[in-house]
Amino acid sequence: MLQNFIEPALHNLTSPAILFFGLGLVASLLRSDLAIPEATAKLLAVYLLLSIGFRGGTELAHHGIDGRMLAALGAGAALSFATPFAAFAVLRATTTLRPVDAAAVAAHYGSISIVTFIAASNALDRQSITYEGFMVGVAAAMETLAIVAALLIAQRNGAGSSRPTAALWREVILNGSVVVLIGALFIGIVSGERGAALLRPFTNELFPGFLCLFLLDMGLLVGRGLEQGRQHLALPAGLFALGMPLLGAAAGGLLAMPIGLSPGGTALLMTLAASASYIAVPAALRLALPDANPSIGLTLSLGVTFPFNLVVGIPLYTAVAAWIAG
Amino acid sequence: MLQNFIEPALHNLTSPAILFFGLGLVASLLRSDLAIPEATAKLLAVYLLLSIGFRGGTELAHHGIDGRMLAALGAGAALSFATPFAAFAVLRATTTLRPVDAAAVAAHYGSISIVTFIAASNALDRQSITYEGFMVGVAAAMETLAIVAALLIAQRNGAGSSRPTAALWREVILNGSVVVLIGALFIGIVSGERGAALLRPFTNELFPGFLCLFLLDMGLLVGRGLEQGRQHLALPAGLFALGMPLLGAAAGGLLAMPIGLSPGGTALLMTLAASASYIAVPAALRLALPDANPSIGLTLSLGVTFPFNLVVGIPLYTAVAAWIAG
Amino acid sequence: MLQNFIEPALHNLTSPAILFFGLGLVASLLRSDLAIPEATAKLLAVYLLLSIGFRGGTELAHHGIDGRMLAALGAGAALSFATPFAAFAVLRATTTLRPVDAAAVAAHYGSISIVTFIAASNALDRQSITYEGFMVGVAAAMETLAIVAALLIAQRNGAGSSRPTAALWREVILNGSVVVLIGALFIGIVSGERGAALLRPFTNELFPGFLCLFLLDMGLLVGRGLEQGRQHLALPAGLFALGMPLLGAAAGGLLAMPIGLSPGGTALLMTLAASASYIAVPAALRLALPDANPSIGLTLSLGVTFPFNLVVGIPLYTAVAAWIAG
Amino acid sequence: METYLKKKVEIIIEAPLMRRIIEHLEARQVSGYSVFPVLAGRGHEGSWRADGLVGDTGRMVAVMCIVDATELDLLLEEIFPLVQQQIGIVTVSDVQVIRRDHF
Amino acid sequence: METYLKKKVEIIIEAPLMRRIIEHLEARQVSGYSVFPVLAGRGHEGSWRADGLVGDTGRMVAVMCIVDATELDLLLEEIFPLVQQQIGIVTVSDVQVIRRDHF
Amino acid sequence: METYLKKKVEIIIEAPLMRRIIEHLEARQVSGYSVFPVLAGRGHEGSWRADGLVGDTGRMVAVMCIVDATELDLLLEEIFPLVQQQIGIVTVSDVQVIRRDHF
Ligand SMILES: Nc1ncnc2c1ncn2[C@@H]1O[C@H](COP(=O)(O)O)[C@@H](O)[C@H]1O
Ligand SMILES: Nc1ncnc2c1ncn2[C@@H]1O[C@H](COP(=O)(O)O)[C@@H](O)[C@H]1O
Ligand SMILES: Nc1ncnc2c1ncn2[C@@H]1O[C@H](COP(=O)(O)O)[C@@H](O)[C@H]1O
Ligand code: NA
Ligand code: NA
Ligand code: NA
Repeated sequence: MLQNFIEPALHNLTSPAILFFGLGLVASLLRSDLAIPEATAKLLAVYLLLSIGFRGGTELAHHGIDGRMLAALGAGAALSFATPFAAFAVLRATTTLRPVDAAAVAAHYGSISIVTFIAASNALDRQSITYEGFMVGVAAAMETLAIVAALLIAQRNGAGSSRPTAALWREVILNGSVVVLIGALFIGIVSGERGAALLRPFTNELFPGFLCLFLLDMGLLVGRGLEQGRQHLALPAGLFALGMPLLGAAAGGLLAMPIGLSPGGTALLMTLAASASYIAVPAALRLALPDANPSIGLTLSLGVTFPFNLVVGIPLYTAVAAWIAG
Repeated sequence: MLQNFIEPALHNLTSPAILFFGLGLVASLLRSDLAIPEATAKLLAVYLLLSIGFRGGTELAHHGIDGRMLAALGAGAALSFATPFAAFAVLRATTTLRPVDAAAVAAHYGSISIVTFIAASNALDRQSITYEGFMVGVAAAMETLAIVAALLIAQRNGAGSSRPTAALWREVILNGSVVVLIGALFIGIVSGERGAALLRPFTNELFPGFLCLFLLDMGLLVGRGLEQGRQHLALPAGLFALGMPLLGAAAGGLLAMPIGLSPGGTALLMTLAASASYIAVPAALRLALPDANPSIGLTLSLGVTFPFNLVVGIPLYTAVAAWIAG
Repeated sequence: MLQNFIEPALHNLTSPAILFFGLGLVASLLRSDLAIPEATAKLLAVYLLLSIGFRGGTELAHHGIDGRMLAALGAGAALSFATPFAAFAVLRATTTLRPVDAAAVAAHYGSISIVTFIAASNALDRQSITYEGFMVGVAAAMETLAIVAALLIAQRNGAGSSRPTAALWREVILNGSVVVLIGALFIGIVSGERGAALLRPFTNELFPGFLCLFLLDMGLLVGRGLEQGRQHLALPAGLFALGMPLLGAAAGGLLAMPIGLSPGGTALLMTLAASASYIAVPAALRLALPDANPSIGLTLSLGVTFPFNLVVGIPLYTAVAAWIAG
Repeated sequence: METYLKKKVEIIIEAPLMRRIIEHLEARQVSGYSVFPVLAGRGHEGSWRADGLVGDTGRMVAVMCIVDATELDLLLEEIFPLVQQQIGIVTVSDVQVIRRDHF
Repeated sequence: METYLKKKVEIIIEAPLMRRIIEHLEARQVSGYSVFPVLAGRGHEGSWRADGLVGDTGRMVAVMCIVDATELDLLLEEIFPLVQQQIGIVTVSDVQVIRRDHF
Repeated sequence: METYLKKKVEIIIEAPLMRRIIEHLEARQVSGYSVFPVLAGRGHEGSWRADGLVGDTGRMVAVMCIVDATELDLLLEEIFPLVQQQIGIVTVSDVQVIRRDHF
């Protein structure tokens, strides 16, 4: 199994997408003035969400829906809801974070990073490992449930300000990235083979290139975040950001086995469980838990967990998944 | 003929482009925070204009210029100039709009929506129906003449402020979108087969994908416009926005027959005549008829006529065109 | 040889990229409101740098590194450092520019225009003329050395304010465009055949299309610059902007011969030597020589030398290179 | 030309809050507001830059609102709870306007 | 450091009008102006947002111009007809500048 | 609601200088600053527009900084040498803030 990890891990390290991530990171740490304009970063994000959703939808239309899909959705939801409780317990036991900050960090880790998911599916594609089309739906299902759990935790610990309102729920659920992802999934299902063929040059052939550009930007952001949030990287918290993904991946793998996911699907569920949000959750928490310090969760999830998953996690989970589901 | 309409109409409804339009519309009406940055929307618009113009030009270079082209240009110009008079008469007879507002709305309907034209040509491409390359030129010719007519109408009815100045004409004629469209058309003609082959991945293969992204944005805009302009959607005006495109399409079809346009070309001329401007004309009218309320014309053309043409109109005009020109 | 120039020159003139440049120029001079948003222009620039760098890297990985590469890098560095001295001498002899302004202009001409390089390599691609992959590295090496020379010149002539600081050097060397270019070159080398195949639709097939969009923007900028800087186009300076590239190209050609560059590589070295910076150098000079009038160098390099190289220079240098290195 | 004294309120606030502030202003029926982009900044909560950002977090916007001096206190008191716990600042200054009835 | 009192004129106006305002300012030979983007807003003519827009309509920009107090009235009187029929607002406030000769 | 008088310094400066100005403000430990985009403008050095630009040259940004009146002079004196040779302007105006301790 170790061999099954080391070779893909090295291969992963020389993939253009990872290298462009590294370029962005280095440029940022060297304080280059390289910058991707905000409008461009948003375009790239919409492109990636649209493509990955649409491709998942056409996959789904092709292979049909089965019981495993419902089971996988349920597993994803359960992971997203349960993880924050585990993360909160670990953080309270090992760090000196205030309850509200621990709850906020926990929400990041219950939710997912869609970019990590995209990088993982890109890595699987490169290794010609197939996966279930519905995994995109699982990703979407895992995005927001963690926030509910975090609010419950904060309230129980006397840290949440007031009861979450209907307005908050709408803002969380109708988050733009969730809408594009799920919308494109449905459109992929409905528009079928003909639609897929029409869009293939856009959604498939360009995908690796746009992913490189996007990861270049992510590298710049990670570098900047590491610099600005370095005071949050002290030992217990820093270790949490490396250990929590492993815990999550283990839970994801355990749930994937009874469902009977393919090795590719298992790797993706592990990746989702291991990943931590740094886009949707932070924005929602500024509305839901304004007292929490936003830079702790962001530094840990974007600065540590994201690059860890990108470089080490994805090949690791893929190797483990091949072993347990192969 | 009904059958020739229903099947393509359903097919049209499940095309990715239309579905992404619907996604944007729904997201906007549900008040999702999904948004396409302005710089991105402009990039997509320039891309679409450049591609459709260039492709028209290479088509034209391939098939050569003939008398039908001049006749079609003349027909387009006549439609663009005459339609505002008809629209103005209808609006004054059926609604309570002030003369200046009726003149402004009339200008929208005399001009064209290039996005509707692009969607129509995309639909024809998907059905492998060919059309004359010069139709892009006809579209360009129809963009601005309607504004002249509207100013004449406003002046005659004592509603135009002052005489349109040379500066105004320059602003109207050298409108960025017209320049890109016509410029790309000429470049397509000049750069010939070799140029076309070089740019094909960009101008042709990516086209359906970028169109999806752009229509997602249009859906968001339409939803926002409907919400903000709902007071203008009362019955007589709302009906006008549905009836006027049918009237326009009929006129377009009648003019296409003697010219001998192909079924595809006829469908496009009908679509152009049926479509209403919501980009170039509103901007020009803010300079030419500042007293007119800008949100009336925009709500009717963008909120009602555009989606109507997209969903119902284009397959309808295509079916009728196949019947009268087939 | 004349024949070898005229045919490609005409061919060049009808290439879509050059025609879109012309479209932008005409639109700008006619004062159309056509504009490419800043975020979009930056995206296009990053795309072009990333693609040309990556492609150079994969070329390099394929053909391996040899002594010619080091020689070419040395030749580029020498050209970049020496050209400002020559340019300064010419400017002081023929124009009335203040020393600080002459030094600033000289820096533009010692450095290079990466867009001109890209247009040249695109033209070579279209003529199926191959060139050394390391030429991208040569371009990068030539970007910043000229600034050093210009600062020395300014100091010697009592025009530089203070000694350049370490901060300045970091800003100059870690300039975003240099980082992307060199970074993508290394990534191209590391990621090899597999990476290249993956990114080909993005980096190669779309390249001519994005170049058209970018040159449309450059045309708009050149038009605007010509209008705003016309007072700097008086005779001696204007002639300098046409003569200096020829001088540079000659020097580049002379250095290319002993190195044994291919005809394509020779054409590129000539083009680099002939081109003048209008992005990186002006920005660095605002920090390094704030007393210099920024619009003189920009008007000459962007307004005169850039279009001259694009339209006349590139086919000329290609023809000469075929003759001396063929 | 005759001008009239008004108060200009400027609120620099985290982008995720923008919609709430705006909904609040609309509910209060203030005569209008304008939202301006901000590129970068620094405050008590550290420094930030907009470029490269994909979502709304980590970015500020500036909401500007011209109101009558008589309305100022009420507006500030209503907005204060919204911005108090959040990252952001509020400033007030004097301006003259040329169309009194417009505000 | 010595500063000098000037007037700051801010004009929030429909984007299609921007060019005319600017041409007007250039013709008057004011010492300078700056144009700022606006993201969203609301006024008498309803609310608007820039994002997603393709053209110039339905969007505002802010033109700012620092002038001497002695020039203010003339400027306002000349600009008033341009903005009167259009969507937009004009405000004036006091500012100090550090380089008197610059304005 | 009680407000406190502060000074608002606005610096419109060439974009390549932005980083230096900011580093300078950070070194001085001012309580904060904000950077705003500018789209176009005109001054002694001619007119410019941001659109279409690829690099930082030929474009301005606006740095805004709210400081205590007691700090103003020092700030201006320190910033003056930075902006003196460059293209740009500096203005100062009065503002009221609602959280005194914040600045
Ligand atoms: N003194 C200041 N001057 C200008 N802008 C400020 C100042 N303090 C804070 N800001 C802006 O308001 C944001 C939030 O401030 P804070 O809540 O102090 O972190 C900062 O990121 C800046 O954009
Ligand atoms: N009271 C106000 N405060 C700030 N901005 C305003 C105000 N009123 C109007 N505006 C801005 O000016 C634009 C035009 O206003 P109006 O002509 O009233 O529709 C609005 O869309 C806002 O961007
Ligand atoms: N009087 C003014 N009012 C507003 N902005 C100005 C003024 N003068 C200069 N500016 C801005 O400051 C920039 C630099 O001015 P200058 O150094 O005079 O060229 C200009 O391009 C404008 O953006
Ligand atoms: Na997770
Ligand atoms: Na029409
Ligand atoms: Na050179």
